[in-house]
Amino acid sequence: MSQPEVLNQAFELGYTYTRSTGPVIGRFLTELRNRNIVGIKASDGRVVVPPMEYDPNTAEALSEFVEVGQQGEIVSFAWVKEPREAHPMDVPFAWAMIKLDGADVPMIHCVAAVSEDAVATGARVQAVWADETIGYITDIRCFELV
Amino acid sequence: MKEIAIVGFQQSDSVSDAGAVNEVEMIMPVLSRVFQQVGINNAQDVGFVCSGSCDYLQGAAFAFVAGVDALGAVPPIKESHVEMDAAWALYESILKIRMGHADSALIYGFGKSSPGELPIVMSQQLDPYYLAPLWVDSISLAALQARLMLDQGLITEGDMAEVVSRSRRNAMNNPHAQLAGDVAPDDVLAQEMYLSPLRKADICPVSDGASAMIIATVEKAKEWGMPYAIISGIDHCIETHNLGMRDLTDSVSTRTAAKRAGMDAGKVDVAELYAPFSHQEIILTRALGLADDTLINPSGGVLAGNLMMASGLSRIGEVFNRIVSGEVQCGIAHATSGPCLQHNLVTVLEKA
Amino acid sequence: MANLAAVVGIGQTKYMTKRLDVSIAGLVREAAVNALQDADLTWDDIDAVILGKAPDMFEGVIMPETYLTDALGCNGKPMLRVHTAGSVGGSTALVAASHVQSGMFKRVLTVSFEKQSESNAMWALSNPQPFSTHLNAGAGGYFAPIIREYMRRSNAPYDVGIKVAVKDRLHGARNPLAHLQKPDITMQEVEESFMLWDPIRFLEACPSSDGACAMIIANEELADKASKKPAWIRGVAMRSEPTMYAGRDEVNPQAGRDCAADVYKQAGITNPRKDLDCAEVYVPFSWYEPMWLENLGFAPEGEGWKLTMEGATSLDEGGDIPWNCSGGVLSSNAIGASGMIRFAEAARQVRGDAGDHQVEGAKLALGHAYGGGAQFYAMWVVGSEKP
Amino acid sequence: MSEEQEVVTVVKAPVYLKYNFTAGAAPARFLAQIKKGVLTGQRCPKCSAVYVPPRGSCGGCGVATEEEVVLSNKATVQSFTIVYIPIPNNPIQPPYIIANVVPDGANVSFIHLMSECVNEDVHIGARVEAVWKPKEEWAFAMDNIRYYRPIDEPNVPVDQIGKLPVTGLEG
Repeated sequence: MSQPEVLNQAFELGYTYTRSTGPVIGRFLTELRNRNIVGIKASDGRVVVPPMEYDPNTAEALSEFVEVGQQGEIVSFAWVKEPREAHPMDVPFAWAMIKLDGADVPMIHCVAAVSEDAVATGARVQAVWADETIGYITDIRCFELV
Repeated sequence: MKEIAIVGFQQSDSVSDAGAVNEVEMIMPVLSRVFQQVGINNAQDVGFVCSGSCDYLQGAAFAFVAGVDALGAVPPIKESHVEMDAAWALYESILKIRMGHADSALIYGFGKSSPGELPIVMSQQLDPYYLAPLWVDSISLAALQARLMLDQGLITEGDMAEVVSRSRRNAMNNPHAQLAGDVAPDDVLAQEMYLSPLRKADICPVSDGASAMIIATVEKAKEWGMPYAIISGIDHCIETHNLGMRDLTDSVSTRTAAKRAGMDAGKVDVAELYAPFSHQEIILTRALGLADDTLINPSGGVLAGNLMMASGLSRIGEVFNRIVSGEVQCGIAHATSGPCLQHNLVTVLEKA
Repeated sequence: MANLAAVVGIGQTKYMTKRLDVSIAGLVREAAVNALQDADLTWDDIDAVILGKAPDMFEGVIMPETYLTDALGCNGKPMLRVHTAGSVGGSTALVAASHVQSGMFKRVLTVSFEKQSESNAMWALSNPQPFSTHLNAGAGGYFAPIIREYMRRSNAPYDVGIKVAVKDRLHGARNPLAHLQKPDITMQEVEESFMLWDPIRFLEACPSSDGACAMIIANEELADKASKKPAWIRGVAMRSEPTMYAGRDEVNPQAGRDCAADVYKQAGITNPRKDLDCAEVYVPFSWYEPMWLENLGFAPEGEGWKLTMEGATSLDEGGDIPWNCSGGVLSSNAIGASGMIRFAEAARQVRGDAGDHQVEGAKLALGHAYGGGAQFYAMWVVGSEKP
Repeated sequence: MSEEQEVVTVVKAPVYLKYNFTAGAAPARFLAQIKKGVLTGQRCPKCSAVYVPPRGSCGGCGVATEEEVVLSNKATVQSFTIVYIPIPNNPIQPPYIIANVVPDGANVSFIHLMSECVNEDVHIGARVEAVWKPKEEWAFAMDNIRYYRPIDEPNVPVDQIGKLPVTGLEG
């Protein structure tokens, strides 16, 4: 019996998917491109950002858009001291659940900060826009502390 | 409704890198042990086979197809496959037995997570428009969840460290464990933060391996003459994908599943919970209303080794092992899938 | 003994190359809502959802059931995701049926989908793993040699596949949901179409489609009260065999034969050609019609092509056993859904609800799906009457 | 309408994941041999069938294949197709033949390229032999065998395909 050598090789599994958005996500991304943030009213009246297409509680299709603020409050955060290659930032940053002004449900995005100590639950943050907005979630480059 | 008996369970060691083994080579040794345990030859001797695996762990489409090569599926067999976790393959198998189309089933799960960057791979199970493009990894999401609990005073870092310490110590009696040792809570707290508020010890390791189970009707189990445990209830439940709309400090779907599975919190000698993060064990313990005298994760749980796609099945197997050894009378096992405990399955087991 | 179960609602999307107007959730949702409407039910009437899709890589969404929970009204309910190979739509229908047949559920929704336009399904999978020992020449590169071996064994004339390609497109022209609409297709057009993998021509292969299919399956009590005529499930079977083993018959795989024998036995079928009124069979390459006619026992070995050439499988020619009246996979191929579409179209026939592609008075129909290297099979027989 | 006012309907979502792939034990043994210019299979301890390329088990029996068997460079065409579309990332230009070939001594076929042949003359049962790349190009790869080409030997009867010993027709 021959001895198996351990054969290792790096490879990349990848594809650039073409995603059609449908009207709800499309509206949100269109607004992002225009540097606005909109949410959607759920059946119980709560404003959800980014807008969901379907209500989690009633399963109804949602359609009532509500413009929300570009500032909000950190509901929770996680401090990434060693960003991964795929992460949107290459220096230490925080992931946060952010409740935007006028929204009732927090969204998840990244927050730029100099150190973990600078971030806190309840801290105010503001959206920072990408230099060029294209209609993608990364049009919000990150949030920064106010 | 037909009573279901578990008659055999085997698992591989949890290892950080299984090296030069492909799917079939990973599965075969575990299958041959479980066949031996029950005294059968191969998958021909059971009525149904169902497995759980995820292509993206090793980065190959239809990786599970190779799994069929481990079964001895000539002549052809009744066979199916799920993602989620092999615990759901068990669920599918129970449906098959209860409808009378099988009297027994082999269930197995396998995962070779080491080739990829697992937390990043799992980011691609999130909403493909809002979250996946940000590459929010699974550890970061769990960290957000932990912070909510800490901020609300629902847990302390000490509570989390207690979970880790108990896992490491329990795992010393688990020959398959990847991480074990006499670790005190203070030792854990002395570690630096990794992804604050999580320390590395709060996070399950990345593991390669497989596990397998054989179930049967009680009549068939008696015919085989093997010691068995009864699955007296099994149910599962999923919650909204929107993490902001869930109470992340609780697991409503776990509670719902447990209720529908007929769990009686006062009658649980042992509970094996699929909690990939220390704080999630506390969430689950509370959601299930487990009493103080319930033995929780005596195997060390998945903090001692997490075979993605098999760990949920292994939780059930661990409870089975303790029941047939006579150590306990009854127990529950929990399995999970999705970010921050989105999808949960609860199995209630009893001594035959 | 399994509990009785029946299809009480069916919903599909229109199949087309690109559904650019909806998200993935929107596509899946559309089929589900159509099924609810067909059954005159609401989300609250559904006890569990069974979702079928494979592989994740076609859309690049891992375990899409987690993201699709809200679109499918599943928050707080059991959601089970089935992931078999090309047979996944069929397997999923069977798993959904087992929820009811086991007595554990009263009424469930099952959905399967494909949004191939998000990727290029055929080549999204073509990036080979390192150390791959197999040449990748696409699905046709795998199946064409098997078809060639069938042609050798059966001495079938070269134009059987051409005939099937025309027949299924003419069927498809009767079905407004079918992707390809080719009411004027001719044998000559197919024969002159580009050769891809000899003997498979372009028009002898299936298209790439976006689409979703959904069904609602209920127990006897609820099916008896259903607003429309139910399709009673009379038999369910699945079989798998390895991709490769010494002596494997790839042309007439044993797993397919065994699966058919199993489902026929449950449905009391002894002569499928005579006992069944029609069949929806997974035929992604035209030559698979004669091959499956034999594999499924509609014709003796080596003679399946004769049924095709006689017009026995053609609705337009008044055949006695029409196959793929919906146009089949050759007219619409939303891969992850294709198996379920076969199962649903069989149910439409026995519900008498198949529109212009209805087989007059159909009482018993076969739904069939296969996948992998023609190694995974799922089948059901549905009837207009309770067993 | 200016571009600014158009509604977003489609986005590009790059999903690229990196893996460090490790070949399984059976493929690794096979590849180590093919790197040396030797085509090997593995024999099932239960049914004696020889698999090439070995994947780690006998699919029929579900047991590990251990015994390594050196196979012949000669093989038989079990079936084939003439391909008229290009293989992505493969320099070979259509039309080309891919054939299911069974090396003498093995019991299953694998797909490989055929060349140095008149496409129309290729047939089931035809005898072929492996044409290897120059030794200095040998890697841990199946395509060390560049292609198979026809040889002047009698056709193999269909019921004998997949059953020839390693010694071929003479055996």
